[in-house]
Amino acid sequence: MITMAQALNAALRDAMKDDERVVVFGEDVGALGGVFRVTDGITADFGEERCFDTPLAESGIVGFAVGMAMGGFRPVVEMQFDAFAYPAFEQITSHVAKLRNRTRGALSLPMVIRVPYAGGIGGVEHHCDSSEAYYTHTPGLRVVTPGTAQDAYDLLRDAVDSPDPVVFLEPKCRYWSKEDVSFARGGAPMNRAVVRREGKDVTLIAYGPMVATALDTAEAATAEGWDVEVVDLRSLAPFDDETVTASVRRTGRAVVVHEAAGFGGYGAEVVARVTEQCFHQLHAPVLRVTGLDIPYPPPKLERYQRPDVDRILDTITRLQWHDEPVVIGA
Amino acid sequence: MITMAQALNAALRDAMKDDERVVVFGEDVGALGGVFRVTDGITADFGEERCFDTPLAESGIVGFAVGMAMGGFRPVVEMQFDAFAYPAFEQITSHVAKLRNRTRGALSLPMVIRVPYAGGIGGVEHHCDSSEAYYTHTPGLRVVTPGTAQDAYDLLRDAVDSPDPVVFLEPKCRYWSKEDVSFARGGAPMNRAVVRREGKDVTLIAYGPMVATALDTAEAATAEGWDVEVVDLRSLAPFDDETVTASVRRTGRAVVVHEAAGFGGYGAEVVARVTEQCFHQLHAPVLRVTGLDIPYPPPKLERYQRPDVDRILDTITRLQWHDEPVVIGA
Amino acid sequence: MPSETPAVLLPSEPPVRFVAEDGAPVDRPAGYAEPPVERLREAYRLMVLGRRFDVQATALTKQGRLAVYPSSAGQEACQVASALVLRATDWLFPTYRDSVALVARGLEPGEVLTLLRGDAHCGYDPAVTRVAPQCTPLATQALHATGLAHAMRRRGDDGIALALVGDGATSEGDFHEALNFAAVFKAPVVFFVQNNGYAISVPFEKQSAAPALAYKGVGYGMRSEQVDGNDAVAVLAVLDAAVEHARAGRGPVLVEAHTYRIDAHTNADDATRYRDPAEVEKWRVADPVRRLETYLRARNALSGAEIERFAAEAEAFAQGVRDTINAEPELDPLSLFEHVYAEPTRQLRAQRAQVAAELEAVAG
Amino acid sequence: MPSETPAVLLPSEPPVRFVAEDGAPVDRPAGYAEPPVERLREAYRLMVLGRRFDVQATALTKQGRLAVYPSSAGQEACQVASALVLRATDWLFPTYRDSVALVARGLEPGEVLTLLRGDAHCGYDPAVTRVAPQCTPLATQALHATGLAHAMRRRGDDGIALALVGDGATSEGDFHEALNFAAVFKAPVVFFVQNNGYAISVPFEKQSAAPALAYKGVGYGMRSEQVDGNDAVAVLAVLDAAVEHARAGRGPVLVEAHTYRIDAHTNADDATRYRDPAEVEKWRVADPVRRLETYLRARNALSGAEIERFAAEAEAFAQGVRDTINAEPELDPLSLFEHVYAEPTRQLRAQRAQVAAELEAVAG
Ligand SMILES: Cc1ncc(C[n+]2csc(CCOP(=O)(O)OP(=O)(O)O)c2C)c(N)n1
Ligand SMILES: Cc1ncc(C[n+]2csc(CCOP(=O)(O)OP(=O)(O)O)c2C)c(N)n1
Ligand SMILES: [Mg+2]
Ligand SMILES: [Mg+2]
Repeated sequence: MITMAQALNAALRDAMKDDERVVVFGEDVGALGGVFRVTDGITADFGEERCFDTPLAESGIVGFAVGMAMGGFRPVVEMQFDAFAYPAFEQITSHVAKLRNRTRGALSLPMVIRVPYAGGIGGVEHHCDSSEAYYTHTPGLRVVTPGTAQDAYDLLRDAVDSPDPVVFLEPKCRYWSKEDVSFARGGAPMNRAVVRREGKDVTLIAYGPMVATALDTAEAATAEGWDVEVVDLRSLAPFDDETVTASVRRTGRAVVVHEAAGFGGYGAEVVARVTEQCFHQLHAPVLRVTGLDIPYPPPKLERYQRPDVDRILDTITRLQWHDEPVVIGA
Repeated sequence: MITMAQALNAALRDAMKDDERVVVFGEDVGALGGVFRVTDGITADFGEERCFDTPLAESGIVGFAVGMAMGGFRPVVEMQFDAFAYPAFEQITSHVAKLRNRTRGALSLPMVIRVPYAGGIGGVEHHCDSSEAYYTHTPGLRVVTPGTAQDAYDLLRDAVDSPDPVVFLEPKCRYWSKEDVSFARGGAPMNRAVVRREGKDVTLIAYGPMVATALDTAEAATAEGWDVEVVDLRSLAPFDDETVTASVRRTGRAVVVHEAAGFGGYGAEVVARVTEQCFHQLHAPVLRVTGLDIPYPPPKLERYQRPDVDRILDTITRLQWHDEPVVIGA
Repeated sequence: MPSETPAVLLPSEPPVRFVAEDGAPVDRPAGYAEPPVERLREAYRLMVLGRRFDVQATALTKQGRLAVYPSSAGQEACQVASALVLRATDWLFPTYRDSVALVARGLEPGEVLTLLRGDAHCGYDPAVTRVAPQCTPLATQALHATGLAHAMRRRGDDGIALALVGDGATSEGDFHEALNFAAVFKAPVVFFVQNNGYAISVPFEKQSAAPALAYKGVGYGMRSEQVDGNDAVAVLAVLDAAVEHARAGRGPVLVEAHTYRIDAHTNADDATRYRDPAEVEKWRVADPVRRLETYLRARNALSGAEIERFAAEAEAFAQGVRDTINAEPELDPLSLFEHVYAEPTRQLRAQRAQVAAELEAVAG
Repeated sequence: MPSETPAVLLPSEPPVRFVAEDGAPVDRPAGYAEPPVERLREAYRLMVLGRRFDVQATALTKQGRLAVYPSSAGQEACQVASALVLRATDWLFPTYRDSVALVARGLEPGEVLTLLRGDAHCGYDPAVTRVAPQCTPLATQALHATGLAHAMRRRGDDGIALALVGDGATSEGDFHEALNFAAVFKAPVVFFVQNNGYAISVPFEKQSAAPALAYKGVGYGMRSEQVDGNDAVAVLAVLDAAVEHARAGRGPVLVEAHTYRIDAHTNADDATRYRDPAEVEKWRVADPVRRLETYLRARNALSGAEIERFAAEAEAFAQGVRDTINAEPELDPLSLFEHVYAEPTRQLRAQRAQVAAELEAVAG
C-alpha cells in the first residue's frame, strides 16, 4: 500500500529511468522533495541535472520548460499550488497550448505541468483553488486528474509519454490516501473515463478529489435503495463522451460533482454535452453538485464548500423519481 | 450615429467628468488614444494625470490599479488585446476578485478592466481570443459585454460606477458599427439581459460580438417560417436567470451562440442553467453554436471559426421540430 | 532622461552596518545618521515583544490553534524597523512572514492572526490601520504598494508605502513590474527586501546570481541600498533615509537587508531536509536582539532592570495572545456570502439560503 | 557566491561605437576588436537587402497582400548583426519586428511572411532553421531562449541562443524572469534589446527611468553592454563578444542597442499622433546603412560598382518576394484541425467532419 504522493513519485522515477530526456524542476522540488514530497529523494537519486530547484517564478518555470522541450527534453514541472500557477497563465495559454499548431507540428511540446489543486487540507487562502476550468477551455492542452493512487501512477506515466502538453491536476486531499498500486501500466488509456462502480439508477460523474466522495455516496445510497453508478472522468480534456453517455443512457439520470465553483465550472460542460447527446434518454435534468460561487473558504469553513455525501444524496433525491417537475434556483 | 468605439469614448469622458476619481491608464491610451482609439483625445482634454500611458506590463497595470483603487481612485484600465491580458491573470484572479472578501468589505475595488476581445477583424495570432470563460468562472468579478453601441455606453458607465470590479469585454468586430446613442442612461441595469427581438418559436441566446449575428439569423429565419427571439445577455456574470428562463419557457427551445471555443465555454453554463431550470418546458436539448475547439484561426480562415447565420439556422433545424430524437457528436 | 547618474543609484559595498555581530560599534557609514537612542530603545522593546509573540504563535500551531505560522525569528530588526519608520498615515504592505512588523505597528495580535487561525479575512481593517492584508501570492503586493503610493502622491498626501518582499519573491515578474512602475511614476514607495537566505528550501545562490539584490535598483533608475539586516541600528538608519527620500518626492528606493530565517519556513516545514543546522547556529551568533541589547548596554542606554521589564511586558503580551486565540469564536458560514460582492448577487443569495437550510436541518 | 564583481558587469558608458554618425571612425573601445572587413561588407550587403525587403513588405500591406507588417527600417544594423553573429547550429528567437534578421539568416522570404499574410503558422520549420516562430506575446520568448540554451548546454552542444527583445518588452515580468533564470543556470543565451525608442506610441522615457536598459544586467549578476545600434561595426563587435562569452560557458549577456524605429509601429499605426516628424528626420541622419557605406567607402572596402550590384541584387530579391506573395496559395480550412494535438482528438475529428460537410454543401 502506498500513498498517492508515493505513486506519483514512483511514476516520475520510472519515467526518468525509461527516458533520459525526462527532467523534473520547479520550486522546492530538489532537496526538499516538494512541499508535498512528490519529488522526495529524486534529486539525491538522479542528480541535480535531472531534478532541480528553480528560481521562484512560475511563468519562468513554464517558459523555461517550453525552451527545454524545444531543445529535446521532456520537462515535468511543478507548480507549488493551484493559485500559484496563475502567473504562468500566459505561457500556458499562448505558448504551451499553441506551439505545435503555430509550427504545423514542426515543434512539439511533450511537457507536463503538475498542479496540486483543490482543497480539503485545511489550507489558507490561495492554496485551495480548483482551477481546472481555466485549462480545459484552452484547445491544445490535455488536462487529466487522478482520483486514485493507481491512476496517479498510470496517468502520470502516460502524461510524460504524451507528445502533447498535459496539465496534470493532483487532488491534494488524496495525496495521503493509501492503496495497492501496480506499476505494470495496465490501466485505461489517458483519454478514457472509467466506470468505478456499476449501478443502474443514476450516474454520478466525478473526478479528482471527488471520486472518493462519489463512491462513498454510492455506498450510502444503497440504504435509500438507489443503485448508483460512478464514472471517474480521469481525462477532463478531451472528454470521453463514449463512456459517459453510455452510462447515462443506461441509467437515465446523472449528477455531476466537482469541488470547483459551479458557475462556469467544468461541470457545466459535462451537463451540456450529456444533455445534447442523451436528451431523450434523460428522465430529469442533469444536475450539478459543486462548490459555492465564492472564493474558497478558510480552513474552519471549508466543509461548507465541498460537495459531500449529504449534498449529493439530496441532489439525487431531486432527480424527479416521481415525475414532478422541480424548479431550481429560479 | 456614432460607433461603438466612440460610445465607449463618450462613456469614459462622461464618467471622468462626473467623478474626479476616475482615471484611465494602460498601454498606448494616452497620445495615441489606444490602438482602437477608444481613449482618443482623452489625455488632451483631461490631462496626463487623468489618462496616461504606463510601462508595458499587464500584471503591472492591473496591480497598480488595485493599489490606486485602495487609495481612493476608480481606475479604468485597458488591456490592449484579449491574449495580452493573460499576464495579469494572477492579479485579476487572486487579488481583484478577492480583495473585498479578504477584508470583510473594508476595502473595495471599484475598477474596470477593459478587454477588447474576440475576432472578426482579420487579426493575427493572439489578437482574437474570446477569453470570457476565464473570467466568468471567478467569483468576485463582474463580467459584462456590450453587443450594441448604446450598451457600450450604458454598460461602461454602470461598470465605472460599480463598487465591484468589472471585466468589461469589448467585441472588437463591433467597434466600428454605427448607431444612434443616447447618453441619458435609461437602459437596463448592468446585471440584466434584454430581449432584443421577440419571437415565439425559439430563443437565441447571444452576447457581445454575436448579438448582431443572432439578430441577422432571426431575420433570415422568418423566411423559413421561424419566429426567433433574441436575448442579449449583456452581463455574463452574474447571469440573469430570470430574463433568460422566462424566454425559454415561452419558446421551449433555445440555442446559445458564442464565438469562443465550445468546450468548457461560457455557453456550457448557459445550457446547464437553462436545462436545470426549464427541463420540462424544453422540446429539445439546448444546443450551442460556438467556435471550434482550436486556436483562433488566421485571417484567411477565420470565417470557419465564427458562428454565422447558416450555422445557427442549421442548428435551429436540429431542434427536433418533428419530434425525432437526434444524436449529436456521438 | 534619467535624473541621476548610475553611480548614485548603486548600493553601498559592503552593506551598511553600525553595530558588529558582537555588539560593538563599527565605523559610521557616510550618509547615514545614527538614529536617536530613544528610538533604539523603543526598537529593542518591540523586538523583544515581537520575538515573544513569534514564539507564542509557533506554539499555538502545535496546539492546533493556528492553521499555520511563518516565523520571523531572526528577522526582528527588519520587522520592527518596518513599523517604526512609518507614520500612522503611511501604508505597510506585508507578506505572510511579517506578523511581527504588524504587531510592532500596534495591531491587535488577535487580528494579526485571524487569517492564520482559519478565518476568511485578514482580521484588521486595512483602511484604518493602513496595513494591507498580509500577502501570499509572492511579489503581487509590491504593485499594490506602488499604485497606492502613486495615489497618495496624486492626492497631495505626503504618505509613503513600504512594501515588504522576500528574497525569493524578487524572482517573480511582479517584483520587476512594480519597481519599474514605481521608478517611472516616481511613486513614494520603499521596497524593502528581507533577504533571509531562503525561499522555503531554496538557498539564495539558486535564487539569484546577483552580487546582491540591491544591485537591481540601478536597472530601474532607482536608488538602492543594502544593509546588515540583523543590525537594528543600521536598518533603522537606512530605512529612515529611504522613507525620507520617497516622502520628499525624490522617487522610490530599493533596500535589501541581509538577514536569516532562523526557524523553518513555517511550522509545517522541515528545514533539516535542506540546510545544515551548523549554518543556523552560525546565524544565531548574529542574533539581532542580543546585538542591539549589547550595543545599548555598552552605551548605558539600557539597564538590567529595563531588560527584565521588557521581557515581562512581552510575557504578558504573549499571555494575551494565548487568551485571545484560545477563546475561539464561532465562525458563521453564512458570512461567506457577504463580501464576495458589495451586494450578494441573486445567485449567492440562493446559495446562502441553501446553506442556511442545511444548517437548520442539522440544528433542528 | 557571485563570481564577478559588480563593476565588471556594468555596461560601457557611453555606448560602444566604432563609427560616428557621419561615417568617420571613432576611438576604438577597449575590449572590442573591429570585425574583419569581409564581414562588414557582408553586413552591408545584407542591410541593403534587408532594407529593400522591408520596403517591399510594407508595400504589400498597402496592396492587401499582407495582413500587417511591422517594419524594421532604421534597425538594419541590429537585424543583420543578429543573423551574422550566429552559427547555423545556434538558435534565434525573434519578435514580429525582426523579419529582416530572418531574411539575413537566409530564410525564404515567403516563409518569413507566411504568418503576416494570414496563415496559421510561422512558415518555416524552426527545428531546421533554428529560428523560433516570430513571437508576439512580448518577452515570453526570452524564457524559451533561456530554456533552449540550457538544453543545448545540458546536451553538450556548444550552441547558443540569441533572444531579440524590444525596449517596451523589457517591462514585462517574463523579461525579468528570463534574465534571472539565465544567470542562475548560466545558460548560453544573449539577450539583445533593440531599444528603438518606442513601444508603439510610448516613448522610452515613459517605459523606464533607467540610465539605460543595459544597467539591468548587474541586478542579475549578468554581464551587460550598450552599443550604438545604428553602427553596424559596433553592433557586430559587441554581439560577437557576447556570443563568444556565452558559448564559452561564461554565462549569459545582456546587450542593449540604442536605435530608432523609422517607420510607424506597423502599417496600421499612425505615428504622427505621438511623435514629431522632426525627431524622425534627426534619426534619418544616423541611418545605419549609409553610415556603414560611408565608412567602408572611405576605407576603400566598397566600390561604387559593388554598391550598385548589391542594390540590383536587392531589387531582384524584392521582385522574388512580390512574386511569391502574389502567388497566393489556397489555404485548406481542414488543416486547422491537424496540429492542435499530435493526433486530432475524437472531438476535433467530429468538428472537422462538420466543416468538411459545410464545404461540400457549398461546393456541391
Ligand atoms: C506566486 C507564488 N508562488 C509560490 C508561492 C509558494 N510559496 C510561499 S512562500 C514561498 C517562498 C518565499 O520565499 P521568500 O520570498 O524568500 O520569502 P520568505 O518566506 O523567505 O520570507 C513560496 C515558494 C506563493 N506563495 N506565491
Ligand atoms: C504581452 C503583450 N502585451 C501587449 C502586446 C501588444 N503590443 C504589440 S507590440 C507592442 C509594443 C512593443 O514595443 P517594443 O517591445 O519596444 O518593441 P518594438 O515594437 O518597438 O520593436 C505592444 C504593446 C503584446 N504583443 N504582448
Ligand atoms: Mg526568503
Ligand atoms: Mg521599441
